[in-house]
Amino acid sequence: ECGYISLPAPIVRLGDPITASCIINQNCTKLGPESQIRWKLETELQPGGRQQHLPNGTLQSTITFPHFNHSRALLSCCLHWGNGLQILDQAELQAGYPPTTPHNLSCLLNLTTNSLMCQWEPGPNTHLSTHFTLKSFKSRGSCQTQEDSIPDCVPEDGQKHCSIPRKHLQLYQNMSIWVQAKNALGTSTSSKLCLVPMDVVKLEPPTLWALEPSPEVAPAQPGCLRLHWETWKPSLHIEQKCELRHQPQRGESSWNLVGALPSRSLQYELCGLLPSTAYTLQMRCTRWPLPGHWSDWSPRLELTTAQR
Amino acid sequence: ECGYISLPAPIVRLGDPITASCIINQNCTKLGPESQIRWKLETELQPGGRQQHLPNGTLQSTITFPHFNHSRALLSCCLHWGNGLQILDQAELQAGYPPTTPHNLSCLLNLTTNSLMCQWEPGPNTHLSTHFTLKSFKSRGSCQTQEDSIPDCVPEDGQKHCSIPRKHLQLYQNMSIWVQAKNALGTSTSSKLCLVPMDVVKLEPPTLWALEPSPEVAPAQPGCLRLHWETWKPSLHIEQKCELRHQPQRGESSWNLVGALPSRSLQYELCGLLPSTAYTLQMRCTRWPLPGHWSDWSPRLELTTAQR
Amino acid sequence: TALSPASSLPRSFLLKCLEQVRKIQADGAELQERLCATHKLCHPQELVLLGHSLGLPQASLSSCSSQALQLTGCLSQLHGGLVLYRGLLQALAGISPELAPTLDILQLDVTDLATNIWLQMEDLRSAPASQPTPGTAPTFASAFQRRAGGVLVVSKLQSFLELAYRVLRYLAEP
Repeated sequence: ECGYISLPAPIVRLGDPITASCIINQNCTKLGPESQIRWKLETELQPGGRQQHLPNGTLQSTITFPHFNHSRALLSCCLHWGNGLQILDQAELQAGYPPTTPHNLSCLLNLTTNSLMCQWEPGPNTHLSTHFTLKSFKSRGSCQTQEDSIPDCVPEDGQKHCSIPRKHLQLYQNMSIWVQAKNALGTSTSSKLCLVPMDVVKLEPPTLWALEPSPEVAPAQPGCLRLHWETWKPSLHIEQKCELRHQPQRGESSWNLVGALPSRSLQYELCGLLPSTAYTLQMRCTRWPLPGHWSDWSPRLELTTAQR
Repeated sequence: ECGYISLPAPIVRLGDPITASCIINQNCTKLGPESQIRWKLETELQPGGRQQHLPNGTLQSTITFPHFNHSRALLSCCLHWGNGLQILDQAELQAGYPPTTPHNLSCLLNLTTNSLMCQWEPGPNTHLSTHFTLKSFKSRGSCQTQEDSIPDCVPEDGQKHCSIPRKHLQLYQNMSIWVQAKNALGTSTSSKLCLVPMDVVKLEPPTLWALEPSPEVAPAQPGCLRLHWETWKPSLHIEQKCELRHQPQRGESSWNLVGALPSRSLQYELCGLLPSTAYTLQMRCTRWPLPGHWSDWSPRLELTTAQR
Repeated sequence: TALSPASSLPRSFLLKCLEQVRKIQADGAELQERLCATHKLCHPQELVLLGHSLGLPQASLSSCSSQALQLTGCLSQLHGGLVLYRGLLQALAGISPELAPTLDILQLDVTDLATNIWLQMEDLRSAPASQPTPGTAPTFASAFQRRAGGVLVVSKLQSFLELAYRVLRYLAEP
């Protein structure tokens, strides 16, 4: 090799010093006292290389950047030769920060994909390639002891969420979950969650319909609306309670809430409303009495109450 | 095993006869003279099973469907037992046609994906799972002899086209290409194409612009338009000729064609048009003098000629 | 097929070769642009010393000079040069993930042109019994050397193609 750059550490903390040496062999070219090693950062010539002729005839230059504040820069070792500079080697210098602790880790059990989807906030940019891994194990009680291991969940590049597939889950047993962030300058670990997958189930909203008047269904009284609803099909096996909210479409009145409704109703009459007024209604449900997350509110249903 | 169906041929031509036998072992149940094997096709009991007690104590029934015209049906072998029927084995019967010869095989070299895309027409539905494979080999002269083989190109399920990637192609040498169709009842092969990939290149349309009047470019004469165009960038290395077509936007006049234009023009004046009239212009190009396919027409350019 | 007066070569063969040379030049230019943009290796003159230590061979087109054009010798040198450069390009494998696709296409196009010329030599009964071997490829000891080698190899290839283009243009003159 003609010449090569050696770097004790190619990646340092932003603002820390970084030192590089370049060694040029005799077999590369006739090295005389006038031979001069020059350094370039990207395309800029850099002053300050300390050069010395070593006993074995090689030429060495060492340069230190006291406060290196480029997240990424190309360092070239060059030699004056003829009337120009010859590039003999290049090295990529990087600077950044060790990963901060990932936070706001939260998980939801998705019954459509049958997977536990966890997401987190990575913290400030480290300027370095940082890999996140969702780690977990099955446990009993309060997650103190590991029962069975679960394979690491590696998110797609740059994503801040990962989904643990159903085959690695025991839906009704405790599991400990945390996120590990790793880059060239260090590793950090989020605080641990201890949860039962089924207790963080998030349901899809129920479906809410108006009950059209028919031979079996008498038309609603003035100031009342006739409704029926059904929970999301994949959650039929889950005992749930639901909430209904309604507000007149016009004006600024806030939502009125009707709580603790059953997860399914063939016929429900909502009264105490203003007659011949257009209302917007929405419904959501949650697993109950066992724990779970509220679903989002269902799409808006717009109905008008009968005249007096 | 209690009982099992044996089928000489589970797949026959539509309308052909199909025969099945069912053999029931003694260890399945106490087989008396009154034991009766019954056949079901899907859910329909089928008359006509010929039953016999074999010397080794097993019971066998054979049924033949003279003209089987279901593309797919489930055959069940049952035994009267207690006051109902016991299902002992099932077999899937299929009927259809051998593949007809794939036809209208044509290929285009796509310079964007750098691949040779061939498409064909499969012929009538065979009612059977039929696999198409695009086969080819490199050759010299008129494709009589095979020089180098090329891996089979297997289209995505149900697709009637396949793309041979650049790394398997020699763009300037002959290759022989054909399609093979195969199902349980037979194989058929299309007629063979002998082509040079580059000679079936299909270019993307050129880009056509109006030349805005500027200090260097005098405004166009009445009844003239100033244009310039550029061929599609990935085809800059290909010698081409282009065609321009134009027609007044109003009225029913057909397209006027200006042929044999160069593949690139910084400044072109199109005259002989009606003054102060709105025109629609389009351009297309083809590899020339070497063979190739015409590109599609470029998007429409709408310009109005100067007043007299 | 119509022969070009300046040579006993089919005109379509020469037009195809000219098209292929233009394509390879375009591929090469793209690789040079990316090596400059991504790795700041923009001038082959800055890598002469490294080139000496890598010992990159050079292809000659002496039989193609306008003063002493010797057709079969010229075709053979064209083919030999392309085989040499294909070998050098193959030695650059692993240059970098971003450059790999461009390098692959460049290699395929160089191979296609070499094959085109070889088959024409066979048609002219001027092809030797066996194809020339690319010779020992240089070893690149680091990613930097592969990239610097890429700049040097492509710049030599471009010069080679410049000469080749002139010869083919002359041969294709009606």
